[in-house]
Amino acid sequence: MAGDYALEELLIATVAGLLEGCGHIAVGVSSPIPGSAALLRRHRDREAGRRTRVSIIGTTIPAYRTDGGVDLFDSAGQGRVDAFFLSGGQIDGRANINLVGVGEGYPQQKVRWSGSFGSAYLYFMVPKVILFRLEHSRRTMVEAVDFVSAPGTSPPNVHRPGGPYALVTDLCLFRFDRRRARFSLASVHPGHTVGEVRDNTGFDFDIPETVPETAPPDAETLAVLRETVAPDIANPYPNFARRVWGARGVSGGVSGAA
Amino acid sequence: MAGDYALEELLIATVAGLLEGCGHIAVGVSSPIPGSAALLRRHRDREAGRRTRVSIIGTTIPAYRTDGGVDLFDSAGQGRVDAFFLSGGQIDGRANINLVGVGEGYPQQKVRWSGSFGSAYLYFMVPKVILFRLEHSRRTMVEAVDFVSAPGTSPPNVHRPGGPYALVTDLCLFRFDRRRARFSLASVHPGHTVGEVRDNTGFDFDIPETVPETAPPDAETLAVLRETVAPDIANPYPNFARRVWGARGVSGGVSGAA
Amino acid sequence: MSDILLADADALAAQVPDGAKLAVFKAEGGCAAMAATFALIRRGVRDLHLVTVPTSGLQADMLIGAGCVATVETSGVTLGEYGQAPCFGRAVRSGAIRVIDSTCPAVYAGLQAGEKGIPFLPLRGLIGSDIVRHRDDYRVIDNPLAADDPIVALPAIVPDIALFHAPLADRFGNVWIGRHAELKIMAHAARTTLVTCERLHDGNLLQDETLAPATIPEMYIGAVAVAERGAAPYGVTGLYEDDAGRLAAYAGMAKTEEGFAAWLEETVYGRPRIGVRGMAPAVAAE
Amino acid sequence: MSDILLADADALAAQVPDGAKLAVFKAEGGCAAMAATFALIRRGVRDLHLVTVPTSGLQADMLIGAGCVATVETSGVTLGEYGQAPCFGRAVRSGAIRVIDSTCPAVYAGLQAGEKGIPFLPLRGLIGSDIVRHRDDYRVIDNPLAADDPIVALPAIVPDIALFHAPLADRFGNVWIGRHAELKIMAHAARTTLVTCERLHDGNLLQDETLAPATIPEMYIGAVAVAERGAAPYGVTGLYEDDAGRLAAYAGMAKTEEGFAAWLEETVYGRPRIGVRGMAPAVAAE
Repeated sequence: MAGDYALEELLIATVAGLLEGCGHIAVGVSSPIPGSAALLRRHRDREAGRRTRVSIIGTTIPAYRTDGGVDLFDSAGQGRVDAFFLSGGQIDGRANINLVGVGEGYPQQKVRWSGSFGSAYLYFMVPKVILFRLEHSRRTMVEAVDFVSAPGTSPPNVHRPGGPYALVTDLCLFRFDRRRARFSLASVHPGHTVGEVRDNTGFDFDIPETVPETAPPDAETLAVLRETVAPDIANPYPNFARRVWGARGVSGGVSGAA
Repeated sequence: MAGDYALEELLIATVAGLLEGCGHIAVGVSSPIPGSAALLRRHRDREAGRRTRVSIIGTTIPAYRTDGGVDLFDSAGQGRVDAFFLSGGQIDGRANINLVGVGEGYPQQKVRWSGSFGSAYLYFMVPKVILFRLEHSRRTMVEAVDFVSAPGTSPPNVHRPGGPYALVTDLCLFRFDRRRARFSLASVHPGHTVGEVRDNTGFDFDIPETVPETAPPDAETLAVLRETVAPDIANPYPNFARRVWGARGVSGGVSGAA
Repeated sequence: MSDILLADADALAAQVPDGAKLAVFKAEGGCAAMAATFALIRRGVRDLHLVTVPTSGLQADMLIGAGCVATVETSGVTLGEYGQAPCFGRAVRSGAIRVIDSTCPAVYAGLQAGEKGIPFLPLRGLIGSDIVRHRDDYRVIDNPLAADDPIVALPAIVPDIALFHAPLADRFGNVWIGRHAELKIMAHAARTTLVTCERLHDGNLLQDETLAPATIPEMYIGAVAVAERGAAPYGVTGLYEDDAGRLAAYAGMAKTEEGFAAWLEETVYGRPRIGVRGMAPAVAAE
Repeated sequence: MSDILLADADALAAQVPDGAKLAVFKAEGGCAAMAATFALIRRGVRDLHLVTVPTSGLQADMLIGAGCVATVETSGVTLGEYGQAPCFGRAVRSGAIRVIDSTCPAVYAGLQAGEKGIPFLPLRGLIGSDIVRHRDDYRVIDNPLAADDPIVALPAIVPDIALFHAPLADRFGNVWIGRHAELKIMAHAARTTLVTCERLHDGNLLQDETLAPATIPEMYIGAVAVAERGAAPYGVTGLYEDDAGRLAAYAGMAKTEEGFAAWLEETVYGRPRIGVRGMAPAVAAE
């Protein structure tokens, strides 16, 4: 992967940029890159004298925690969660996401995934929802999802303080325009091209005349990631930290479920 | 008061009789006689090999407790509370109760009491609600209450598993017929007469041809009250226990708010 | 992060603006923030919309008597075994305050709706009560899941501020509430929460497996101030008991406006700012 | 009162009748009653209506694979980092079970409606999701307190039985649940609750001021049985960790029906009845 940083580090830095201005960032299960991005954001805000809270479900670190149960959903309902992350087995051009399955004939679809989790609620209530999917292909980025776990947009009379803000993949960063219900290509990661993004995307999206390259993480960012974020994220995600940062990522953290 | 027992002991024994078959009896604040009756009922059931739970709000004794907060109301909503006690500044012949005030022009009535507390809910949800009022007079037993904190009866389409079962005063015991929305005199306490009850009651009620005297507590009951109930009820109600049972009532209990 | 920790109850009371919708907790169990209430009166707060959760005693009665309250939304204001709440009674009779009568489970349900971010919560019971008749914010609706089944829809209660006293807090602003789970609902429903506590816990309450379950995380807390005996003359379970002499004295004195003024003078105005501690012995009962 | 205390997880499982609406708790935090689940499979329970609160993993997947489940109402069944839940996937694809798709906060809200004894609870979000489209028990209604404001009414969920594992219980049947407040909601909503626990507490949990706040009183509990390592192969916070080897082994074996049968044989049937303890070391991972 491009140069002296890992793809994961590029993605973490990119997501951290999207999180600017969020006072409370919540991160769901199985989300090491969003979790790392939230910790990086918190670190930068702290350096700037701002207080940013991060809740990573399923861990006792950092200081503010939620158990991922009723509290998380209620606090989102209260307007106390500013950013959250969702993914989808399928994501379509209107930012509808599908966590249930592929094919006709629901519920007996040919592929069955786990289920919608909290998406059908949090997608409505959290102001800045960032979609995150590492496999960017026509299999995942589809014209229309086979099951709407959570819709990307809603009619104007539906109470919806939140919704999709951006989509981050292994190829690029999209922004989402809620009014037009349409993605726009914001940047392409180093080593990839606009054409590659187009070829691997099953939905239509806007392509500005010039599409910048996603900014690679600078030396200061990489230092923070490797020295500060790595040991923290190793608590919920020891395998991830070990894979991306080697021994450095694990030594400082408390491993396991404790 | 009549013979070798106190009025309170008569009332406790009478109420305990009404509580037969209740698996979980809850008692609100400022209710020493209902509380003692519940403890007597529990004692008798235990002797007979039956398990009866008593929750006295505001105390840590007996073993099962509720804090009188959300739990109490929710458990009543779940159908887990079989008996409860209510009172009223005014009670009328349809078992409507008034805990708010006397006079026209609500809210600026000429007398203002504390408020309705949980009556407007528990009166609907608890199968056996026993009304308890020690002042039996035309001031308290009125033709129609000035404010309905909680209605005695409801139209048939209103979900109402509970309601009034009996009314115990310092003069007598009434039963309540929910279908007819009317009290019937069940017994008159020793030393009092049907005429005295009629003269002191502002509402119409049924008077059977023969009205028995309320059965005085027998020796075994008095022994249980004095040896077993007194020290337990002295925990939430030290002054009451001291007044009725003297030092015996206080020695065994833990006094105060702890 | 310890800017969440204020110097005293007066600094806390300074954070309550005039006109605030202020939720306060019932007296039983010692979570009524009495020291903060004295401070609110000293600061001269005005036009409060007081929500009692679900009832109140001395706390509401004093605030009403001192002219701090425009509206009280309550299931009951009472001094319990010490009798009726005299200032409350006077103010309702004279029309000096607006009273919104409620019932305990409706207060909880309204706060739980606030907690969940939903506009209303349905509740059984209530139908046919004059409470419903006088509340233009309640609606009797048809249960959408059954035929001919009326039920009351209660609007969410979202206080500007929840105020209570707790046995324990930590320097991060986490607050341990013991058995009083309703305080969590209050804190979740309110826009922010102000807390006095008996003492500070060393370390982080959220990292203690036995204390964390009854801890409100600092995310919900606006400020904390230590106030020893901060519930007095009410007691706190396991720490100190109700001061029966003082409560009886209040019930007696507050029966007249002059008596209430004298009570305020000796209890609220006539003390050093941080002098709540030791108040009870200093002023003899009746 | 200690007839509430049963001999073991098998005695507990015997109290779950065929066809019961059974609520089980998510695996995280170690409150999934795995020993009791093995016992349920041994007892051959059938036709369960499984409600996962709000998700499940190995527990639901094994019950489904073993043919114990007619319906599963869930926000997600997954083995998490070990992959998709293979028996769940097979059963849904083949139509062997009925799946009722939900979303986490709707499961909680339904249980909270059950807890409050109300027929429904309104919840924000959800509108436009295919979850709502396929649920004929949901209704999109107009918020009665505002104009042109649709909101989803969710029916109460009232399980016949709530089943979970807890760190601690006492001889009276009181159960300490630590941080997992959702277990209270489950127990309140369900008609009765069956609990396995790691160990018994000496004395009465309700009389311990620090433990009582996270204790479910015995009134809600039908029976308790001690099951050491009763959440394994999941871990319990502070006591033991997830058995990653066993979880990975399951994910591998259960990919085929034959592999799943072999797993059942060695894990559920091939053990002494009270032999859950020490299971993990006895059977090596992949």
